[in-house]
Amino acid sequence: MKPDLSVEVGSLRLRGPVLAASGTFGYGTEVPLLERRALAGVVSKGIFLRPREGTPPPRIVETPGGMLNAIGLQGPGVEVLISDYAPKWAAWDFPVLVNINGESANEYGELAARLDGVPGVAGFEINISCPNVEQGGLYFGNDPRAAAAVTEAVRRRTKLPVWVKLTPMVGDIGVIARAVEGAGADALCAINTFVGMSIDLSSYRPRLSFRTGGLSGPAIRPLAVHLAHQAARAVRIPVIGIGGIARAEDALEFLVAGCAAVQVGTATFVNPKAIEEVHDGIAAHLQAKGFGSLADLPRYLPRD
Amino acid sequence: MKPDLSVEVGSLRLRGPVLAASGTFGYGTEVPLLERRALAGVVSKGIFLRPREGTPPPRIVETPGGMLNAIGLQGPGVEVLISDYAPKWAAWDFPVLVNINGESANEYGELAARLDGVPGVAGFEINISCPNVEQGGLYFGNDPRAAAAVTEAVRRRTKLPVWVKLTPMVGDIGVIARAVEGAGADALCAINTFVGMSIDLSSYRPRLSFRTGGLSGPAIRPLAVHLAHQAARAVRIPVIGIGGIARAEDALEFLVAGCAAVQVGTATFVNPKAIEEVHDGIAAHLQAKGFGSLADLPRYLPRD
Amino acid sequence: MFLVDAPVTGRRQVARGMFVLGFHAPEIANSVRAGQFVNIGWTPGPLLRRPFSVYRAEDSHIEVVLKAVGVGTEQLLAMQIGHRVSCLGPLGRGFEMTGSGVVLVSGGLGVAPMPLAVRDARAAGMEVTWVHGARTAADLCAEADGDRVIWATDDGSQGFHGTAVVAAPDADLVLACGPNPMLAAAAERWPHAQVAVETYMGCGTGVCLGCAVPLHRGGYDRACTEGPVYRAGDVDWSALPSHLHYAVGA
Amino acid sequence: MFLVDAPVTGRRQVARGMFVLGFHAPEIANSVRAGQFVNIGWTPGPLLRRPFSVYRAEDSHIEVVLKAVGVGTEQLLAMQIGHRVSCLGPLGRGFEMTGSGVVLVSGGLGVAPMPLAVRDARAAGMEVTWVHGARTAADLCAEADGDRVIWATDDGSQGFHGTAVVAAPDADLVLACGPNPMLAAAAERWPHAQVAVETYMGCGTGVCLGCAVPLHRGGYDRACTEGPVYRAGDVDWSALPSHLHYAVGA
Ligand SMILES: Cc1cc2nc3c(=O)[nH]c(=O)nc-3n(C[C@H](O)[C@H](O)[C@H](O)COP(=O)(O)OP(=O)(O)OC[C@H]3O[C@@H](n4cnc5c(N)ncnc54)[C@H](O)[C@@H]3O)c2cc1C
Ligand SMILES: Cc1cc2nc3c(=O)[nH]c(=O)nc-3n(C[C@H](O)[C@H](O)[C@H](O)COP(=O)(O)OP(=O)(O)OC[C@H]3O[C@@H](n4cnc5c(N)ncnc54)[C@H](O)[C@@H]3O)c2cc1C
Ligand SMILES: Cc1cc2nc3c(=O)[nH]c(=O)nc-3n(C[C@H](O)[C@H](O)[C@H](O)COP(=O)(O)O)c2cc1C
Ligand SMILES: Cc1cc2nc3c(=O)[nH]c(=O)nc-3n(C[C@H](O)[C@H](O)[C@H](O)COP(=O)(O)O)c2cc1C
Ligand code: FES
Ligand code: FES
Repeated sequence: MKPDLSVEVGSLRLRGPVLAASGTFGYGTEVPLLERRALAGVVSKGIFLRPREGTPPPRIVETPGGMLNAIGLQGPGVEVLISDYAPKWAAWDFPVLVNINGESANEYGELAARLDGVPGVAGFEINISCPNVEQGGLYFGNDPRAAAAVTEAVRRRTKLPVWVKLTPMVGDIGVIARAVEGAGADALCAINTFVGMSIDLSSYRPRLSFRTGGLSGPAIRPLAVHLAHQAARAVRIPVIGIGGIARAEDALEFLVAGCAAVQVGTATFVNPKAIEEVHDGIAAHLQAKGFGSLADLPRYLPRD
Repeated sequence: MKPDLSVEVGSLRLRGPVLAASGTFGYGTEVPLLERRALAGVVSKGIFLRPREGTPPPRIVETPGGMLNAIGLQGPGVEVLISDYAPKWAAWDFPVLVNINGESANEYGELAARLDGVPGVAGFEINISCPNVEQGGLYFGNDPRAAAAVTEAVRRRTKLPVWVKLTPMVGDIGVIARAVEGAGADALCAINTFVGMSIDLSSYRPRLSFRTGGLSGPAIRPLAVHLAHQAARAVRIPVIGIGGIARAEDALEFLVAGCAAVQVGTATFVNPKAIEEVHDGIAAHLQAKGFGSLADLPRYLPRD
Repeated sequence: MFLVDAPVTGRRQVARGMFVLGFHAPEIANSVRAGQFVNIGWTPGPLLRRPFSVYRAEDSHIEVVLKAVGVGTEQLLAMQIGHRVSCLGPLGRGFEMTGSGVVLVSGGLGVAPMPLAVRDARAAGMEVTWVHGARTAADLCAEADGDRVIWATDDGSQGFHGTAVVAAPDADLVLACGPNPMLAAAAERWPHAQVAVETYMGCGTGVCLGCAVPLHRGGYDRACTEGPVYRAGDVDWSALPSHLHYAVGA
Repeated sequence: MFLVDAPVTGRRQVARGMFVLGFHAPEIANSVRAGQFVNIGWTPGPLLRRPFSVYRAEDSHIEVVLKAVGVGTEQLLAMQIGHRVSCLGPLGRGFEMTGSGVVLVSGGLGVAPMPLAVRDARAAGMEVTWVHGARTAADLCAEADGDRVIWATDDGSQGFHGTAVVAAPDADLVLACGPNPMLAAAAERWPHAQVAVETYMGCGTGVCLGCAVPLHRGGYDRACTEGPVYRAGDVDWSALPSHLHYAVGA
């Protein structure tokens, strides 16, 4: 008997617990080798209302067990997303959520309104690691009021699922988690990349043209498990774990730590079949332990 | 001509830029293989006023490119430090700073007062990643007022150099850095470990008995370089870079990013000669580039 | 695109510090075109795969040419016969062969895509001139080939005293590969040349946007998908990092 | 303590899945005592070194015995002859040999320190009884040795039907090694036995305090420095993780 791997994330029923993370799977049309049966859903590359060129190269640097990226949210803007990609998504048998970005709460709201009802758009993942121009270049993600304001602005404009993707660059992730839960988020995604820097010793300047970049990959996994766990302890809505997942065991750590589902990012670059292998490995683990469904997996989630 | 590697950190003149990090070099008496000429100084294992047993095993877990530790600041207490270790330090040709810990600002102050004037104690490194019992289990390190209060409490009780070791688990390290600079710190050490978690899939519980641990090692280096750089941009006092340094190139990244010196931690476990190799490699780099002294190394430290 | 578990089948030296590695990778060998690349990963090894142009493809084997310039290339060159790597490819768009003759211009490790270019050009009935330059005679790849071969060295120790770009004759179709500054020079002389560009890569498959190539028309293309072969005049060379290693010894 | 760049010199199988690896490490071979260990690291490989008891030491060679239980042991067992590792040792305090006879009690991979114990006991003129237990006959290490050898298997497929601890005779000096639960059982029967304990280790040299062994008198000792050999009755076995791999197959 194959174990039942389906999960419910708010009102969204997913056929499995493994999604593709934003920015690591393009618009879902690029990666050809993956067996899509294992894919529970895709979060699209982050999009703004308007097209964005992104940052000059170099945009990535390898680091021990990880990589820094500074892509600068390059993208074609919402209209091209609607005309070129959403129609394809509408034909797929798994949901595509759009990772939305803005420089003000209002921009996030407008983006959600424009995409609401577009066939193929199954929901939103709010990226609050974007520079908050309203508040002078801080991040929405490390101010509970700003994070809540963005969430509300989106919530008001759509009935679709609204997920909020948290940044790890905070003193206490629980505070932000509760703030966006209160503002109407259906689920939390934890976590986005950590800010890092790498210096080139021939030019004595940062290797990335943007100076800093976001660290992803196995290096951050223990930090991500902890933050996802802290978020899950802080709220009642589901938490989707992200950060350094490359194998089923990694995903299971997040699930046991209290996550409802996971996203796989950087591992896809290394292994185009990573999502499939994670999915199948979770099934194998459940089967080996005699669990009939993912719901039977023991969770470690003390609520103290 | 050998380049001049000596540095000044506040009033303390060091014969080189590479120190041993707290908790990774014991009390300086244990590691036999290192050629000590390369050692600019040692920061002792963290100490409290009273002896502490530490946490039950398992205390460490390996992670990709890093390790989690939860030692629980095991130590003999300040009186044994004074009777058993300080006398040895007094005979060495490099300074030993004591990493001090407490559960209240007052405890830190008392510890400094007790150690002030003890031969062999060259200064203090305040560890503000300790649970702040006064404020209900938060950390001193992520509250600028608490961090400043601890710094002041120590500053008032000693004329010896006072370094403050910052935690990375903050929203904005610059705020804490400025707060402790204002409170009289002579230098900042950036950074201590990141909090992480790892789950054991046979017991479905955390692998560490303490549940969470501090992540160190190469995995965190890009994050540490960024945080040390941010701290260096925020203050005028010297910053000592820490986090994932294993080779001279790693140390040079911190130095270029604005640090006056560095500490090597986890790498010592892997390679008992790490400090020596880092020191010699920095010298070789300066020589290859034709720099007569470390002061000639270009720095990347925009103060915008 | 195939994901092949490929054992190392051979290794030979072709210039000072420059080696050719062979791999058993039938699906890739059968489908690769000149200018395309493979992305190679292995465990234990670095996190990211490493991109290499396919140097040759015969029967079920492919070859790549490389020097040890960092952790990844060092580990690859230390591998023994039989050691397995994961080989993803063929990736990217290769050269387009049109016309009756072609001039190949390669600097240093820029030889990499050229043997396949010779093969594809010959299959298209074209006449091939290959101009190969390097720092000194010892750095020239011994395997340059074609109806006509022109050597160039920076120090004049063999052939033309100067760069391959200066040594090359004009032609309708010019294909070039080498350090980015050399390609920038090629772009000046032959805006229509097809050049194989190098960038840092995250995925090699078009999803990460890490491999941005700045274009004169504004914006960026993906070297792994729209490239790595570009019309030389389309690339904004000044905005491309010029220090990448592919170039070493050119 | 020495830091030796040690090439793999040999490999042989001694039980189902259990292998002995040899290394050229003269300084360590000349100074190691029974119960001491080496901490082995290599690149590319995991970050931390891996601790292994020294199994044998002869001339300039040392041997360790292991099974593949994780990334590190898998990589070690996949190494070819000549591959170099970094070997730090000898580390820790070994067994103390006193009296006229000794009983060695080993479960599964707990054979590891015993061949050296036989050597040291014989050098001290002692009579040696070695009781070796494992799950089944196939899991018994073929190289158990001594004036008297007693076999024990959980399934009774060879020798005594039961554990090595139960199969062993009493003696003034008992040295035991195996899974922590087996050592706990040994401690019940022989509080004075000397047992080699396993813990996760950060450094192996006494600086990290990662290898804490809980003691009945309160507090913790460092397995790498005060241990790994302890008086069985001194250890608070209930507070020591019982699932470590060293034990696999016991
Ligand atoms: C399409 C393409 C084809 C290539 N073909 C060849 C070839 O045929 N032969 C050859 O020798 N080299 C080729 N290169 C360059 C080769 O990929 C790099 O030399 C190699 O990645 C260096 O890896 P390393 O670990 O040794 O160096 P490190 O400097 O340790 O690598 C660190 C990181 O930087 C990246 N990197 C370093 N140098 C380069 C570079 N020059 N280009 C792209 N990424 C780099 C690595 O991929 C890695 O992510 C090609 C690059 C590209 C993009
Ligand atoms: C003093 C001492 C002597 C030992 N002697 C032997 C021996 O002779 N033969 C042998 O096969 N094994 C021995 N072990 C156990 C051996 O060190 C582990 O099996 C090995 O570290 C596992 O590494 P891995 O990468 O394969 O496993 P992984 O599980 O992938 O390792 C992950 C981490 O856990 C640690 N770890 C995992 N299992 C153990 C364990 N049982 N004990 C300590 N740390 C562990 C690793 O060192 C590493 O840090 C000894 C351990 C100690 C402390
Ligand atoms: C190249 C790259 C681009 C990314 N782009 C986005 C993005 O557009 N929006 C977003 O919310 N996260 C983005 N991320 C973050 C990932 O979705 C994910 O949160 C992070 O990489 C950690 O997961 P991983 O370790 O599995 O990669 C990006 C990550 C990478 C590596
Ligand atoms: C086992 C261990 C024990 C540590 N103990 C202390 C300590 O007592 N006090 C302290 O301030 N930092 C302590 N640290 C943190 C280190 O000093 C250092 O800040 C951190 O490990 C990052 O550097 P690294 O990556 O070079 O190890 C400890 C780290 C480790 C790994
Ligand atoms: S390398 Fe990822 S898009 Fe080109
Ligand atoms: S392993 Fe570090 S003190 Fe024992």
